[in-house]
Amino acid sequence: MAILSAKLVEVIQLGTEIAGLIDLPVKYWPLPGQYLPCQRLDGDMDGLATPLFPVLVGPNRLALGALPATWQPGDLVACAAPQGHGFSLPGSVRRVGLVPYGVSPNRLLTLVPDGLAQQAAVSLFTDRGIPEDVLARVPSQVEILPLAALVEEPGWPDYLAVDVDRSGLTTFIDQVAPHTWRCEAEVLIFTPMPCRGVGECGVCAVRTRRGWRYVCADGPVFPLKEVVHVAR
Amino acid sequence: MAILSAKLVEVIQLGTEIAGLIDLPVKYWPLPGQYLPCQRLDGDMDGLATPLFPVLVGPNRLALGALPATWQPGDLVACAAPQGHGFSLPGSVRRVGLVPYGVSPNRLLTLVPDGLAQQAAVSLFTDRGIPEDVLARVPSQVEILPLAALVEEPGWPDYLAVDVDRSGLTTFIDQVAPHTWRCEAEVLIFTPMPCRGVGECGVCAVRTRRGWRYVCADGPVFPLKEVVHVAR
Amino acid sequence: MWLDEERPVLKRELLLDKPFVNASGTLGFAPEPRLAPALRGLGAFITNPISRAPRVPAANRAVIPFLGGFLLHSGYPNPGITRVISHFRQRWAAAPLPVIVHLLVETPADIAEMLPKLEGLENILAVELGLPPDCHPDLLAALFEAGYGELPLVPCVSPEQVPVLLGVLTGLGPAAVHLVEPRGALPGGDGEIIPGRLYGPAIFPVMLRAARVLVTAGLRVIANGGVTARWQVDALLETGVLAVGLGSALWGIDQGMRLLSAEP
Amino acid sequence: MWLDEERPVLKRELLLDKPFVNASGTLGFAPEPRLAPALRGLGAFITNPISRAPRVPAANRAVIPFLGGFLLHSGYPNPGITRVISHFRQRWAAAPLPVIVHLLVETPADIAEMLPKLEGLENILAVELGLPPDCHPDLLAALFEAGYGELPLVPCVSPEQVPVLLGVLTGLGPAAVHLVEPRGALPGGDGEIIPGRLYGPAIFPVMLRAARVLVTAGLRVIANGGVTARWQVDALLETGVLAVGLGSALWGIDQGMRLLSAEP
Ligand SMILES: Cc1cc2nc3c(=O)[nH]c(=O)nc-3n(C[C@H](O)[C@H](O)[C@H](O)COP(=O)(O)OP(=O)(O)OC[C@H]3O[C@@H](n4cnc5c(N)ncnc54)[C@H](O)[C@@H]3O)c2cc1C
Ligand SMILES: Cc1cc2nc3c(=O)[nH]c(=O)nc-3n(C[C@H](O)[C@H](O)[C@H](O)COP(=O)(O)OP(=O)(O)OC[C@H]3O[C@@H](n4cnc5c(N)ncnc54)[C@H](O)[C@@H]3O)c2cc1C
Ligand SMILES: Cc1cc2nc3c(=O)[nH]c(=O)nc-3n(C[C@H](O)[C@H](O)[C@H](O)COP(=O)(O)O)c2cc1C
Ligand SMILES: Cc1cc2nc3c(=O)[nH]c(=O)nc-3n(C[C@H](O)[C@H](O)[C@H](O)COP(=O)(O)O)c2cc1C
Ligand code: FES
Ligand code: FES
Repeated sequence: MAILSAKLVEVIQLGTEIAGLIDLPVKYWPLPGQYLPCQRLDGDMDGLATPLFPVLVGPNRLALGALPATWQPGDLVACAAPQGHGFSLPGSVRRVGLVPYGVSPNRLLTLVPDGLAQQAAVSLFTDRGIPEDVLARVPSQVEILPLAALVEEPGWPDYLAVDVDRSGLTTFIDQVAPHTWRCEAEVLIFTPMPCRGVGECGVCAVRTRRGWRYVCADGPVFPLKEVVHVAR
Repeated sequence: MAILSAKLVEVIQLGTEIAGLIDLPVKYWPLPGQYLPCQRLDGDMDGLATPLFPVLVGPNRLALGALPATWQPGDLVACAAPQGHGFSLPGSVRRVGLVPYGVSPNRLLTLVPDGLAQQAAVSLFTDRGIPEDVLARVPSQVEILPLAALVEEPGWPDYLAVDVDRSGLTTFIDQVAPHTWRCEAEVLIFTPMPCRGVGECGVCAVRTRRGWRYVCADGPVFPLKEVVHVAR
Repeated sequence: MWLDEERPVLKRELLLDKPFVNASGTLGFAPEPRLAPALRGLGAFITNPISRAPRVPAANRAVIPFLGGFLLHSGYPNPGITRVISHFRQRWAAAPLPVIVHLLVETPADIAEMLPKLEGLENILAVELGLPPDCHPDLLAALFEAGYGELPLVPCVSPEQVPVLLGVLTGLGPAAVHLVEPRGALPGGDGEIIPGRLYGPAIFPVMLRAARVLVTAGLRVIANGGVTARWQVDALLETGVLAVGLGSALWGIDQGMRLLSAEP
Repeated sequence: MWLDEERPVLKRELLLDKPFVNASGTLGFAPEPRLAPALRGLGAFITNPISRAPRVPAANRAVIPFLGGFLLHSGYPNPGITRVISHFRQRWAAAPLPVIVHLLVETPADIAEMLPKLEGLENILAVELGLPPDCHPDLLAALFEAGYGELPLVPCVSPEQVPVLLGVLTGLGPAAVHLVEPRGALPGGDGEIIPGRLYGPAIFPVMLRAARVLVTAGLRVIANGGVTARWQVDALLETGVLAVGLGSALWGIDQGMRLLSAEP
């Protein structure tokens, strides 16, 4: 249980979310899809940590989000070690699809640099408008398409990364029909994680093919096929 | 029940207290010893107003204190009308004594400009060190003396203004022996005023010669002789 | 004047034409003109607690903030029922809204002495009973027995009293039950532990749950709730309470007013 | 191993060598090595709630913040007593501190079936009983009757249960009573009202008052309290509780640790 006290250096508005640069050694940076349990010192006295995920930024900078609205630059933040299973983009893939479903695209966009680095085409499938300020930070090689494009041509991607709120899983399955996908696919399930695994409280539970699993410890990223038929 | 929404323009450290300049029409400025019930909009959600008193500042500026530590410049503040009975410095007095007992001198120092304007000698009697930054704002004509000076020569002042926490009244009476004073004297009794009179809750009550009185409505400034023998 | 020919006067039933009241202790003893803006939003005015004999402020009176609210300990100072009536009966009669008188009662004798003094006064809608914290079901039944008369009785219960008193309450079938703030304790400035009522949004989840228990048992409920936001009013009304009691919000500068004037 | 020759084993009495425990549900089913820093500060480890049959997470599981705390509704998921014991008995036995097993009980039959499975296991200090919210005094007495045996029983009561159960508790004279978080309710994201336990500093004044009532009645008390600061620990200990239960503070990054490692 390494605990680090770090400073919130800068605060960035990313669409509707607030992200922050936290002064952390690189070895503490969470990977795409992982999270860092953080708690502002001398505030947030309910005792709960906020899980912060890597979100879109430029090279050599790590922005974490979404920050609670009350956090201010200069605040000291206690951080536990990065936690959970993130995305694992296979080195062989050539056509990467990103599907932020009903959530901001910020967490998935952290996969863009790796995708482009391995010469893959990267498409973002979404029906929600992408805020100007976020769009300005997305490399121009990334194609932005409506979800219908994926539903019509589910064979195009050879890797798909989904980001969805637990409460949106059923609608997602109904609308997007992910069982028609043949490629490798992973899903980040976004849900409150009050105990971040410390208490096995079960509030973050999802049903999977292999029984109940906890998003905080077994996720937040799952193979899509593990949850697609049973999740609720 | 006039309600004004005003901006907190500037925040000033005055010794251990924080004071603020609030962008208020002059007719809403409380007089020395009066208070302005204020509540920060979108914060302080317990529903209680904070009573802000005039505190030491230069000419044509009104600083109010003590501000809650969470208030920031730019915050919007809802203010009710100035409330309560303040000090009434008689125009005839020539030797004014100020006695902040166990509290900061900031509230009493607002009497200095009027005292000096009427050519009175003004002395501040206190055994607590006065913080540098406060001292720097006190006109050099004001003499600063230990309490013992007043106890030894109670006949010197022809007007005395006292500021004391309700919980400190008994000690004050024991140590300073105000019944030996012959001059006109007033006392600001500082105590929480949760309902500011709206509910007649009685939390601010003090016993006076004429029965129980409420600091929020009948005070905060009382003739000293009303409370000196019975207050508790 | 509130009672008029047009309006049906239903004994033992409480009709409020707006779904808000004030919590006892928050607006004083009578609906004074200075309170007019708040009064326009209320369905009834509830007086400060009134006891048989005069009460002085508690020696250890205090307000102690905590995260999400504050504890208040006052001693319920009041000049006693006789002086309250002679002082305020005219103002109650002339009020622009009906008045509910809050009585502090410990024994059946208290109520038997106090209630007759109120009967016959104008514009009194009901009498609220402030109960001791350890009120036994038998005591509540005896208080109702002693208080049977013209005026509907509204017992006040705090959430920690609900499990003990639920059975007797459903049996008595009062005009309404008023769910009031929980009791708590906190160390004061000098470390002494101060008992008192808890106010502010911190208490809302406890109050919402207790309101649901009372409503589910078939009781007519007025519920305080540490309410400072409209969604809290809505949650209580959807639960089925007759009216929401505003407490500390009425002491703020304009929070209470915003709640009272908002469209439902 | 905790039980050794030197130490007197007092049946029906609870000896804790440090004045802290965790609240049930906050540190999982067994004192795992990853929890070591927290465990060093605790006088005993309390397991997550364990039921007779397996329980799955509640369909409407949720955590809902409010000013000063949060509501938690989990459904108390657990694999049932039989699987819990086979999975964790070794870890309980090998633990660096004694273990208190928390059982969810609804009927005397529950406890009569579950308790014998625990007797004879090593390093179990006591069995805690999680009670239904409407637990009647007769039910509690029947549970004790059914549970009489080797292991001390520690009933868990929330503040709203104290007035109802105080009488029977003093009669039963349990090894200790554990005062646990109050129940509440809040609207969830879609407006549905979610019931659950309340955590965080907002509950402290209610817990301190209830702890005083229990201690004053002569009971030995372990008290949770939404404790996040040392002055709250001190206020509870001065009130006379045996130990303070830490809840949400143990889920923070280092708040719980600061409480556990501070000098008294
Ligand atoms: C069983 C019980 C329960 C209570 N519950 C609560 C509660 O829930 N909440 C709460 O806030 N309070 C409560 N109180 C009231 C409170 O605790 C005090 O008992 C009460 O307010 C009296 O305060 P005291 O101790 O200061 O007064 P006392 O000890 O009665 O002394 C009063 C003093 O004031 C003097 N005095 C009285 N009236 C006047 C006057 N008009 N002018 C000058 N002097 C005067 C008297 O001579 C005397 O010296 C309760 C009291 C009792 C007995
Ligand atoms: C009287 C009572 C009081 C309760 N009190 C509380 C309380 O205070 N706090 C609280 O948090 N909860 C409480 N609960 C528990 C909670 O409300 C739910 O009843 C319980 O958690 C079951 O949730 P559910 O409705 O989702 O499950 P159910 O309606 O029982 O459905 C379970 C579903 O999950 C499936 N399933 C079960 N296990 C698995 C598995 N391992 N793998 C895959 N699928 C599986 C089943 O096939 C079924 O479809 C209480 C329950 C009862 C009956
Ligand atoms: C005359 C009298 C009337 C009372 N009426 C009320 C009442 O209406 N409402 C109330 O909250 N408590 C009432 N009480 C009880 C006190 O609240 C209680 O004694 C006080 O809260 C101390 O209790 P505690 O130490 O258990 O918190 C009354 C007490 C007395 C003596
Ligand atoms: C098997 C079982 C065991 C229970 N044990 C507990 C318990 O240990 N602790 C607890 O808080 N509630 C326990 N309960 C009761 C539930 O908390 C209660 O039904 C739930 O809070 C819903 O109550 P409410 O709607 O009145 O808030 C138990 C319920 C069941 C079915
Ligand atoms: S957050 Fe508690 S088990 Fe996952
Ligand atoms: S503050 Fe309530 S009466 Fe003075």
